[in-house]
Amino acid sequence: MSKRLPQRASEWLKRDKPISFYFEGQKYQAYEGDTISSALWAAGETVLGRSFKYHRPRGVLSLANHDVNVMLADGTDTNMRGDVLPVQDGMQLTVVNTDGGVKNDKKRFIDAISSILPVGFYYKAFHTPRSLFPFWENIIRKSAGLGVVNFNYPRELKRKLHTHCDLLIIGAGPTGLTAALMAAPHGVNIIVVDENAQAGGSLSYDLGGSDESAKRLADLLAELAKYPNVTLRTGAYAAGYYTDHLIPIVETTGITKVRAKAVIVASGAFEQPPVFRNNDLPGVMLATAAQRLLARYATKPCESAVVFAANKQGYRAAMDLLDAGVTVKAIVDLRAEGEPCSLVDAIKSRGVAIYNGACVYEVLPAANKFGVKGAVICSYDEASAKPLLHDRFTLACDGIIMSAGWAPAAALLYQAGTGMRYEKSAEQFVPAKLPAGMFAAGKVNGIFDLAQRLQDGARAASEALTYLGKQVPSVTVDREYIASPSHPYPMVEHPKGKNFVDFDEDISIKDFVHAAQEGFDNIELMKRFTTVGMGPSQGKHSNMNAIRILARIRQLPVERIGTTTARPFFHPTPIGHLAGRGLHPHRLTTLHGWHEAHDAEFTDVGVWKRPAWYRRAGLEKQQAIYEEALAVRKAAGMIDVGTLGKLEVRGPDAAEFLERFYTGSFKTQKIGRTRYALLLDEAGVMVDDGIACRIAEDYFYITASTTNAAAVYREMQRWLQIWQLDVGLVNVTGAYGGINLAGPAARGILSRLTLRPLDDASLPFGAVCDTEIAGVPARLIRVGFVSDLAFEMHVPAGSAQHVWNALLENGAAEGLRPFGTDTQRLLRLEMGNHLIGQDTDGLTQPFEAGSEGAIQFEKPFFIGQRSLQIIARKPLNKRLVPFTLSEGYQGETINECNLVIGADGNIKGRVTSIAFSPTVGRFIGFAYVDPANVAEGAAFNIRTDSGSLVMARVAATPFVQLQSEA
Amino acid sequence: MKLLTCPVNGTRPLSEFVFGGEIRNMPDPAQASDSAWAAYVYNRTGAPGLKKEWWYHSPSGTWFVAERNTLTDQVARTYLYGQEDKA
Amino acid sequence: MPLRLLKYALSRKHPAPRFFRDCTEPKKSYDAVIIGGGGHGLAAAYYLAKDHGITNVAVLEKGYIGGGNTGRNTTIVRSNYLTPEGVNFYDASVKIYEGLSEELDINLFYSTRGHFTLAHTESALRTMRWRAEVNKHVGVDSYVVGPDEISKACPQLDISCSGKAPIVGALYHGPGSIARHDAVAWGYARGADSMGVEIFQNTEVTGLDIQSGKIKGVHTSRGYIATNKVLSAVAGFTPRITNMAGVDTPIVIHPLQACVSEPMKPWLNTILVSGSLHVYVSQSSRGELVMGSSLDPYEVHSTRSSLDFVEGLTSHMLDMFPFLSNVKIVRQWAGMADMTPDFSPIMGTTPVEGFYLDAGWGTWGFKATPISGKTMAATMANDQAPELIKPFRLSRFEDYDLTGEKGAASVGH
Amino acid sequence: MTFIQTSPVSHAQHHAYPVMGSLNGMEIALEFGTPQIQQAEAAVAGVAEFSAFTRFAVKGAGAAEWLSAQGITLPPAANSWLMQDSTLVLRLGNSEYLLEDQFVTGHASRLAQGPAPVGAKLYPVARSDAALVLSGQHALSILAEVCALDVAAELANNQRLLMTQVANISVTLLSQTLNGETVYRLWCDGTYGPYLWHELTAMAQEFGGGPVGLSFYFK
Repeated sequence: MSKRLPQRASEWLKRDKPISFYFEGQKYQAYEGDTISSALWAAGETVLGRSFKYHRPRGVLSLANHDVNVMLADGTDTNMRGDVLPVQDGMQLTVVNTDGGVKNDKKRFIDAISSILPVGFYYKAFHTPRSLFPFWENIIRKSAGLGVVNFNYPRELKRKLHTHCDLLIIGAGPTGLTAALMAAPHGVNIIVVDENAQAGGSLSYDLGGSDESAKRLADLLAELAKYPNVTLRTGAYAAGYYTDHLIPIVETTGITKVRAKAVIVASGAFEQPPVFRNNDLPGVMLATAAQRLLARYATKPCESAVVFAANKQGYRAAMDLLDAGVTVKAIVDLRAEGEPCSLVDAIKSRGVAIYNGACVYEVLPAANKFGVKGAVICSYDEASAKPLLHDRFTLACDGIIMSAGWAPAAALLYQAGTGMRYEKSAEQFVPAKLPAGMFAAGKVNGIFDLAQRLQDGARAASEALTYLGKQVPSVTVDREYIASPSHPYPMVEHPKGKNFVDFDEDISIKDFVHAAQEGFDNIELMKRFTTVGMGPSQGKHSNMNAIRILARIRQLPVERIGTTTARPFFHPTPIGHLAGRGLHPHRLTTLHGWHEAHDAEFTDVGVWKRPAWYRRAGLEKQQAIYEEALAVRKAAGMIDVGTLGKLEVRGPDAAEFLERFYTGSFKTQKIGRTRYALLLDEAGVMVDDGIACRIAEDYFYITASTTNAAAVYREMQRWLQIWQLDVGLVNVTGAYGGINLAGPAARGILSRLTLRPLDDASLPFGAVCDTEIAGVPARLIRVGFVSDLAFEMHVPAGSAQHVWNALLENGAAEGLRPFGTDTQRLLRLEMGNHLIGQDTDGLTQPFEAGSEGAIQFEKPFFIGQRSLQIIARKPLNKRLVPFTLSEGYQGETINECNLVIGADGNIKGRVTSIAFSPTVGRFIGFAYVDPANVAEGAAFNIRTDSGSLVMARVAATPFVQLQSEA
Repeated sequence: MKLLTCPVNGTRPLSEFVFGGEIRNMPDPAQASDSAWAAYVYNRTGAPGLKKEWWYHSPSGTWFVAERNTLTDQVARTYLYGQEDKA
Repeated sequence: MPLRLLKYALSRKHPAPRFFRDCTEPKKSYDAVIIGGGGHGLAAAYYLAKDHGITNVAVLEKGYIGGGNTGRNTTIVRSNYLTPEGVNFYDASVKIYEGLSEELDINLFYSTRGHFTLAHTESALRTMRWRAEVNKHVGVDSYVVGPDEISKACPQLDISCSGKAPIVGALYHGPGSIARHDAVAWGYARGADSMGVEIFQNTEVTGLDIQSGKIKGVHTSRGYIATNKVLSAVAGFTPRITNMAGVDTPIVIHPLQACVSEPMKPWLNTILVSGSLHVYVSQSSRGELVMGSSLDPYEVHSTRSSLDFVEGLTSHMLDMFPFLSNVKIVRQWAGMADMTPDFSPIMGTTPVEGFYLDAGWGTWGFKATPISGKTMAATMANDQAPELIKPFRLSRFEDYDLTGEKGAASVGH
Repeated sequence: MTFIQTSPVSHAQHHAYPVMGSLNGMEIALEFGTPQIQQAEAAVAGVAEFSAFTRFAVKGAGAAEWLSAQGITLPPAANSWLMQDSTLVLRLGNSEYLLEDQFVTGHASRLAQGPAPVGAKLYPVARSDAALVLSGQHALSILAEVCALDVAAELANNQRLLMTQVANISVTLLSQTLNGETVYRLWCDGTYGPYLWHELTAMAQEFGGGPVGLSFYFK
């Protein structure tokens, strides 16, 4: 039966835009502006979902984004919240987590056996015998969870924007709008956000039988529209509070990260359900939900209602029900005193009976628990919180409208570090000590009377403006309550239970009692044991009642119980929104395009992309690498080393600086020569290495490894601050390209591109000079990392391509080929050079790596020196050695990280590098071994993947025979 | 995200900075005992409180000192190393 | 329906008796005092009573039991570490965990899922191989697998990670499990309590009474307690306690954050970790995705959440699982990780006689809960650390003899 | 010079088949479409590359004195800039200076071609910037996505510059008037250039804008 009312002034529906959709296979009509739940309710549907644990039928509870029992799937998406999601034309909706549909859910039997599933039952069963747990676990996992994830759901791009404002106001209800209006004339930049589709908050639904709210809202919005410095964003929720007033605002389209100078939280309060048997049946709903249905969606909550109230809101809702033509059978007021406000007479005059000091003892379910058929009413003793059954009677009705109190929507205040106190006169937690720049107003501040809320909004605006440095008069608010907006203990016990506190998790009063009796009588323990507040609504309708129950159990005041910690997010927030674009920065050398065009296989080296090797038609990876390596050994090869760190150290104290920073000696270094530069940390661990080129007396040019360059430069800067030497540091890593040309033909090729003599006398190993190559100003370094004859050229990054091309052209005849990092690894291994990061790890010190030669112990100071002095006196645990496998080894492949096993069966070390060298004709590598066994020719055992032992022998380096020039 | 004020570039989100740890005074390597030196290398003032720390503003390459309470995460002041008096 | 549950339900004895007594009045003295009512402290109390017959023990908890990192971790249990010392230690923990539900008679939902540490580069894969070799040596089930085997175990995973960081392999660790973290603390609390251990919640230690280098007692918010043995098992609060003892340590506190999604039907059956993408994820028995990332980059003694953490994590989650765009994050939280320079714990005796340290648990404390309890109980009972935890002694730093779990973490190119 | 330099960004531009041309010895994208298309895209959201302009940079406590001696007018405050003749003079932090000639000639070319700077606490800085221009009505929206700062407010004093992060990389950012329009100039390390170009143009294209050639600004 349709519950849709004729058009109402307050409604959000677009009557001229009818739409249709499907729910559980049935077709329904709705209007644009409906939510899924409002459309179904208007169509007379009551069973909108099933509860998570007991599979009880559920309908509308709050219509405020915590009706988490109404979760839907549309074939693409799942866990869609019916109470707030706009219904769209053509939607095909089904309810999640049912077995056989929402009406015929086969799992509904669980409700009948709920008594054998007491709180925490799963801790007490299924674990013995151990072997059966996987069986039970499988069943438990399948029955848990809500919707089924769609593995084909498209990856959505949601933009995340930063924005900044002077004042962010959260909540566009009467309080927030008033605050905005008060602040607007003072020239501050204001953003107002509200999660609802339209602004107004309670003004948009809490009519209380008059059109005053609507008029006030229209006035406020009209006034506010005059200020260009105010932005009002609806359909936008504040998802959390983060340090220094960073608040992400979530909308369908994306996230706006607002950095505000001041924040007014006017987020209102969540209405809390009174707790009584069957308070979860479809047709039992919060007063504000009924009002939302009536005002926004022109839909009757029911035809014939019993209002179960303990505050004024119930009476206001009764007025709205009456105005909409709903029969109000009675108002059942938990309070012996009843309601003091003037609405009482108006309601009585319309023939509604009011029972004070009474309760709804239980709700009588309609067939299949699909709705309500009546309410059992009896007297209630407020002091003992006991129903008095002697005078009970039944009223037939199809709806229970309940209103017993509130919990502040204070999540963001808590997250910001607000100290809260329990305001007894309002029976509510309210802010006591707010962090700088945070302000709270309205219901969240414990103020409910509309006139007082408006005042409170003005007060918060005045305080925020003062905080922002504006001169404004202060505003005071009288916090007065004719009656408390919240009841201190709106619970009605029932021997048969099913008086629900947490609708997400189907937790009723007895569960709390049992949990407390088992020792979980601290609010946090109780939460964890009962799972109260851990469901998708995160306790929005349950935490406050749980606290009240625990306080009663422990006979403590509510404030002694405290609250559980509020954490982001205020509402569950989609991963796609939070992820945004997902930026992954990477660096490329200017040769990258060439590498791509020549079939390079790239590898990530830190933030860089580097060619690992180049594909060649008909060649497997390993073969391609061998060919690249053989080219270097037999003719020439070249590699893009533009990614190397390039650091300039200049000034009168440059050599002194390097002596302290690196392990070697640099004061004696000659201009035009290079030296090995090894960097340790203060614990003596090897961090990085490179070469230091002395360009002038006061000018060194240093290379650092690709991955460590930024960190090495940063450390140089920091130590320079401490040492205060007369040095200037320049990081030119990106400014220069780098090319390493290696192999016997290298000199010949290069000599055709430069006038600089390249012979051993003019440019010996370890020499550096500035010259021109192919017309490009270049720094030329004679290096030996991958080959005994190699030239490293550093040229302006924009010219690297020109030099690369020139080398290729000139070297084509000799067989010059490019090679990548995989080949470079093999080549340096053949040369007997270890690699920091590959042959060392995060704790390797130079004695283990055999790098003592790079250390000038006699210097007055270098980083790590004092630690090395200590380490030097300790026995060495392992030592890196070069090794070979026997000639013609054909056995199982030895892999890097295979272990070196001693005669005692213990681990002595591991293989850090191994490769078959086509030049040497056997397997060569580096391994950590027992330091007592490092002499050339000493044998040790390596254990293969399959567990067999293979003998290796310590070898001399370089592995390759140094070759004369081709 | 937390904001931090670089003495040269102004107030920026934390993502622009690299944390350099507590500023610790190095004992004289020539004088310090092995255990005193090891304590300098490894031990830290782990308890919460106001500490002087190294922070680095990446886009400009600026090291500076922040006096920060590690319990409340409140920064009392920032200044360039050696310019404490001018802060 | 298991018989046990029926019996339990029908016994009408439920609710069951209290898990542990509500102690509020400490005695004047105890044979041992344990600071910290998390999993570690409670396990130590349990094993002190069970293995060593020392039952005159007080556990002092500043808040509520299991309220620290025990209740804030992502519940992963594994032993695929890098050093033989680490693998041995965590393997002993896994072995106790496997029978712990039965021993403590509480269902810990100890769920063995298999654990993949994903490698996106060849160099990362080398570290996986290193760990696999050491694990095999010690007898722990770990081996390197290729992308096909990962896909077989988790067909929903985009092996290319949206083209941004293709997975080249993984370290597979069969025993990798998840468990219901709170229940571990509750189970140990009940076990310890039943043997006479007294657990004091809302009881803060305000000072240590140390005379002539020996511990004599502790000052608490419930008065002075005399004792000759004090264990500090307070994870993120360790520096505050060691400060009271005048014991210097390398421990620095960094927050470690995590978050959880809405529940959904089970689809992720394995535990996945990607070091490069800073993601670890599993699906709980409730159906939520439980996700964590790397440590916060600077020291803070706070459990605040940050937005950049969840932004980074979700971005990488989408790279791995592009279909999760509209799955929602319900809650984020944080713990305070007590980090050490070598990523190994600090366990055993200290320069103060009778003051024992169980600390440096960084991001790996939950998985060690049973074995740390057992070995620290032995340390307290014998005033000497058992062999298993000697590699984790505090003095290793002074000795430059680190136990390098960090070796794996910082291997670059 | 007898060779053509590669722009650091060129790798990210090839797929759009721009009309290339040479400026100051560097090959640079001149046009990504007809003048009408360029005009329209630049007005909505345009990304252009100015890397080919000559730059000259020095740093150190002695830099200011030396530059003054070379006739350069220095921005008085840290992190600010000025235009001297047709050369942008940027003061990066306290004691680092970057000069960029707008188009072909200017003080940067003059100093670059002169003798290397010599002096106490004076250090030349070799640079290879990717220099980009972001224009159009959505430029600030794009910056709002990639930069955490309130760019419009921070650059309200239009002689200020920002050393900050854009799309998670370090950049120098300022706003300038070109062809009568306010545009945002970005300089980043050239090796990040292809990445930044790719991300910014992708965002511009979402608004209906796109890459814009140099000739749009210098006809």
